[in-house]
Amino acid sequence: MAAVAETAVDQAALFDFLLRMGDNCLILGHRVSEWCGHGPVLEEDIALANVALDLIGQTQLWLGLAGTIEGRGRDADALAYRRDAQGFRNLLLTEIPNGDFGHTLMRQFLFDAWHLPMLKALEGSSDPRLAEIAAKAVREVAYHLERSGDLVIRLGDGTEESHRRMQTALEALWPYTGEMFMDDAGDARLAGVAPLPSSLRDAWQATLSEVLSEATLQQPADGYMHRGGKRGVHSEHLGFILAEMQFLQRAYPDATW
Amino acid sequence: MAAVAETAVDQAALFDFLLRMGDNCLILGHRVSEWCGHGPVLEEDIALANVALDLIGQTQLWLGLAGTIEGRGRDADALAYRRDAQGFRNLLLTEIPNGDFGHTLMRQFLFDAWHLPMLKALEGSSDPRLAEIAAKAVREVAYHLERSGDLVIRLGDGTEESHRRMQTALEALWPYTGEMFMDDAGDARLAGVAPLPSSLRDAWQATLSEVLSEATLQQPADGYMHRGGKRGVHSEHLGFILAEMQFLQRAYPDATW
Amino acid sequence: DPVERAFQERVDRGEKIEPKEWMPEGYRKTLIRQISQHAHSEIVGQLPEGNWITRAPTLERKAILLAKVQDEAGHGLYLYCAAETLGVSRDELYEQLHSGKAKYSSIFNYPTLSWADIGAIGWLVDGAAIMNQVPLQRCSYGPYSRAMIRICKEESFHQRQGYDILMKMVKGTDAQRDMVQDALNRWWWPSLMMFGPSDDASVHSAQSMAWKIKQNSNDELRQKFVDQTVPQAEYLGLTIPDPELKWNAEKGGYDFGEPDWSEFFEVIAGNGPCNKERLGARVKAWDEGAWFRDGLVAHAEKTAARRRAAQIAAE
Amino acid sequence: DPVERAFQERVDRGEKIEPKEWMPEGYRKTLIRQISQHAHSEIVGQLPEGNWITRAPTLERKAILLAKVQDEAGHGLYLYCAAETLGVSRDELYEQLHSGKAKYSSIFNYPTLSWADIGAIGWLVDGAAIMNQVPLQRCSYGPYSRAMIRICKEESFHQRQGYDILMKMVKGTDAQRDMVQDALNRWWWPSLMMFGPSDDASVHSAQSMAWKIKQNSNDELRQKFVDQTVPQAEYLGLTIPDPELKWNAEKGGYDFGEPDWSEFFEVIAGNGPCNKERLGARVKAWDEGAWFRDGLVAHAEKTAARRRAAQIAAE
Repeated sequence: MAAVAETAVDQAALFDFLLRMGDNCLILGHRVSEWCGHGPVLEEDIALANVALDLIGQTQLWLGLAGTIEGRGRDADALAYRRDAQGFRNLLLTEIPNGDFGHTLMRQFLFDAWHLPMLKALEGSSDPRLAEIAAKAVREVAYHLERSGDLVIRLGDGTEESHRRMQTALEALWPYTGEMFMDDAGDARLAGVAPLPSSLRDAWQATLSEVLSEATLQQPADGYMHRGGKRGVHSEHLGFILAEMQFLQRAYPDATW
Repeated sequence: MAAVAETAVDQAALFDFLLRMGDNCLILGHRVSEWCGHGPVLEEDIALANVALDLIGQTQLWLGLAGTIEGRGRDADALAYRRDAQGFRNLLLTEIPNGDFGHTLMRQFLFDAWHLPMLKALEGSSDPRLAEIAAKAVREVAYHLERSGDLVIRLGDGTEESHRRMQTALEALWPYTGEMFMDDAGDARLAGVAPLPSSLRDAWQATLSEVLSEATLQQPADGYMHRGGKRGVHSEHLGFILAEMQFLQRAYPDATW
Repeated sequence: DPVERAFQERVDRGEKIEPKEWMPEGYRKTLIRQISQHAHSEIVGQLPEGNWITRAPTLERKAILLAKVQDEAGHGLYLYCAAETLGVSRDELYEQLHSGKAKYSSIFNYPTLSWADIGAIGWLVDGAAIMNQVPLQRCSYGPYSRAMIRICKEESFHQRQGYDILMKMVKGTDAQRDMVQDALNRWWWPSLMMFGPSDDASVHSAQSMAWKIKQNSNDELRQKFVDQTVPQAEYLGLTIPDPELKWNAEKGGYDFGEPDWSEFFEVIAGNGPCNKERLGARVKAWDEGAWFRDGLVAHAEKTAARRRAAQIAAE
Repeated sequence: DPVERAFQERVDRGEKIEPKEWMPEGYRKTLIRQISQHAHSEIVGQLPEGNWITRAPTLERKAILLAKVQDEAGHGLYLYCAAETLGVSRDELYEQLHSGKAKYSSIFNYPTLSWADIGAIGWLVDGAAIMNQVPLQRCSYGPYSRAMIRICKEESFHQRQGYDILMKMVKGTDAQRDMVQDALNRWWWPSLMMFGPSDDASVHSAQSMAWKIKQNSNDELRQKFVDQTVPQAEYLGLTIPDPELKWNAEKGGYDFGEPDWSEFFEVIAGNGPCNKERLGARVKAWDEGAWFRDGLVAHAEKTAARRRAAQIAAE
């Protein structure tokens, strides 16, 4: 059965898709983990560590499967720690610096609102390996979205300052949202295995409309949208993330940890 | 002649001393170079790049000689790019984050005021290789000190705010100055080759007294002094500096650049 | 005073004192000081380990470290809640931390300089903490006792994880073994100092023992820690950085050297390698988070007001 | 207008116009716009390359890159001085940059993503800049002409250094060669766009040519650049990312594809990968440096006042 599935879909496209899923989790998890011990209240320190932890766990699953599909003996760690920036496939949104806590929360919300419908769609993947990972991750991510959406509402409809900060964050991040819904040739080759990115937009927009309206925040007009992360053309930030993240594996190539 | 010099002094102590000299230049040069394009006026961008450039040039000389003394085939690049934090011997002062521009200037001044008498003493080293490097570096560093001292004066005796910032920087950095003058067993084994660190304090204090008084700044009382850099016990900052600095050499060990 | 005597008798019988019950003012104050100091230690303790989360060498190690730091924040939360039962608010406790009035464990003023430090903290620092905390599970104050039971369970898990990091490293390359020995060299003495100075020098000990807030002397616990840890170090193939360390068959324990108490008191006085960074990071987090906390409060008030208005309209 | 005619005749004769001499208002304005835009480009141009200084792969490369970025700041300085001779202050020019009113070369809104980009910028971006700037050495305005002579000398040095970086990399590992090809893929089209749109589309060209502020058409320069660069790419073993590129023996030059001008106008309009970062970094540097500049001014005033007071006392 697995053999049938494997010949039926484009393995290179599948590998690429799995890197996209895994790298999103890894890089966003990295950014979120930078808050550890520096959050505005203890409960947030705990909640953010929890989100980061879920994302790193999901990274292990997606990149693990990617390595299996690739079939060149690379495991999740090899993929996480031994690729340079050009090999990463995460959305630019996930690598943006944290900014203030509102910026971090808004980024999380915009991502979660995409991540959840993506995983829901993947639960129905024709490839049971993807469906299984999605089924595990979807429960965690539903909670992430519940939490980030709730905080966006409370801070958007909080004080004047918290409103201003959330609106500013939304506007700064908006040009990074378009990439989530751009289809490319690889996506087209994964029919049945993974949803077309463009097909997730309605669900995303519905979440946004509901949350932003309750948050009294204004959704920005669509304009220029950054792109590139999904095909390995990143911002200048990713190189610095990787230099830090990969230091030990790079500096001690013969070590086991 | 060189052979005589080499047997006369403790080679391990000499190697260590050369690392200290070279690592100070490398790490401070790194910090200073972080300002490139971000200075408060164009003239400062130019001046800081110039200081960084001098320091990197001096790094090449000191670490190059260190590699020769060590005799294990490591050149300056191998020493700069393939040692982990524990192997670095720079003063903690040089690895402190830049802070605001006043902080960077004050750190530079406190270092320059030590660096110049150190190099002047080394000009008279019994080892002609050290004397030669010192003779080259001393001219550059005399200019560094002239410049940093002048700016400390002008900003100390500038506006209330510039005065406050410079005084704050001086107080924050003060606990990192003591390490410059601490003698250890290695220093004692280099009599004639290099000065005892403690012997440089008077010259340093004389420069400080002159500059700080003209700058209307208050020299802090001596209190607790951080230490460790000279024997490889650093602050948490150095690891991050190295992860960034060494990325390419670590990630592409077979490459030449 | 008969009330105080009755209180002491309850303690002596091993009864738990609960929040709303009468207690001597000194008992309350001592507990608040001790619990909040412990809570602050958990919070500040996130920082040295958090310093390596982004650099953890594998995804698995990263996840374990994240979970550990998260647990520490959780411990902070239990402990602040326990302290709150004694009539002090979390904000007051923070204020004391941020102003420097309240202390936290000095061990967290040392830097984490290599990945081996993450192992060493789990093994030695959590190990010493457990040694201190296990008897506190039997503390006379109920909420504190219960918090400690929960915390100890997690801490011993952390300790095993730390030891596992080092185990893996000493089985690795020479460079890794050097890192581990270097970490032990730096963390050994600060860990011994975690038990506090010799009891002769400790002011509060006798009364705390009587109140069962403290159950063992500092020196007893330190001895126990050394006796437990030395064989573990040997198993790892490491050398304890103490030339005076040797087995004393007569007492059935190790003799060991005296920590440098002048360093201990320096660090307590604010003069440790990272005191300024640690406290600075916490104050910065708090100050920069003010708008966030204010926003949540404002939203809660708005929501409540709207609910009231809707009720009035409905009536 | 006879004065204007006399001016044009001087320009036609190849005389240099100097700061205090009469010039048409349009000439002055065009020059200010062009020179300041060039100056701003040098300043903003520090950022993409500066991004790799701390990560340069050898000490020698680090030193070369530092020197290069320093040169760029120096070029900015010459050019601001040249602009100032036309009666505009540096602060005014900064204000225009920071408010978004003045432009800088769009090429600097692209990110530097690998070390090969540092080579590619030297080779392609400096190469294109030189192509633009060499004729400007003969510009009719004296101070600008002299600044360009100085700048061109340094730029061609930078170009060689950039090419040298790539040369070393293509002789290296496969990964290095891939990096170089990837850099060429990303920088090729933006470099071609550095010459601006086809002259038909350019408003100011004809008048600027008459005034000898501009000497060649955009398309001429672009052709020259392609003809110079393609053999260099071949020598490096690289593929130019343009399927339409081919040698045209008849015209003695290459035919090549049309750049995506919609991207060009997008980036000019602020929608490039790094527009916000670049301008943001400059504005931040300026704003956070206010206290520094104010401090120096205050000190200068104090010193002058003291000198006056000392003179009065002496009299």
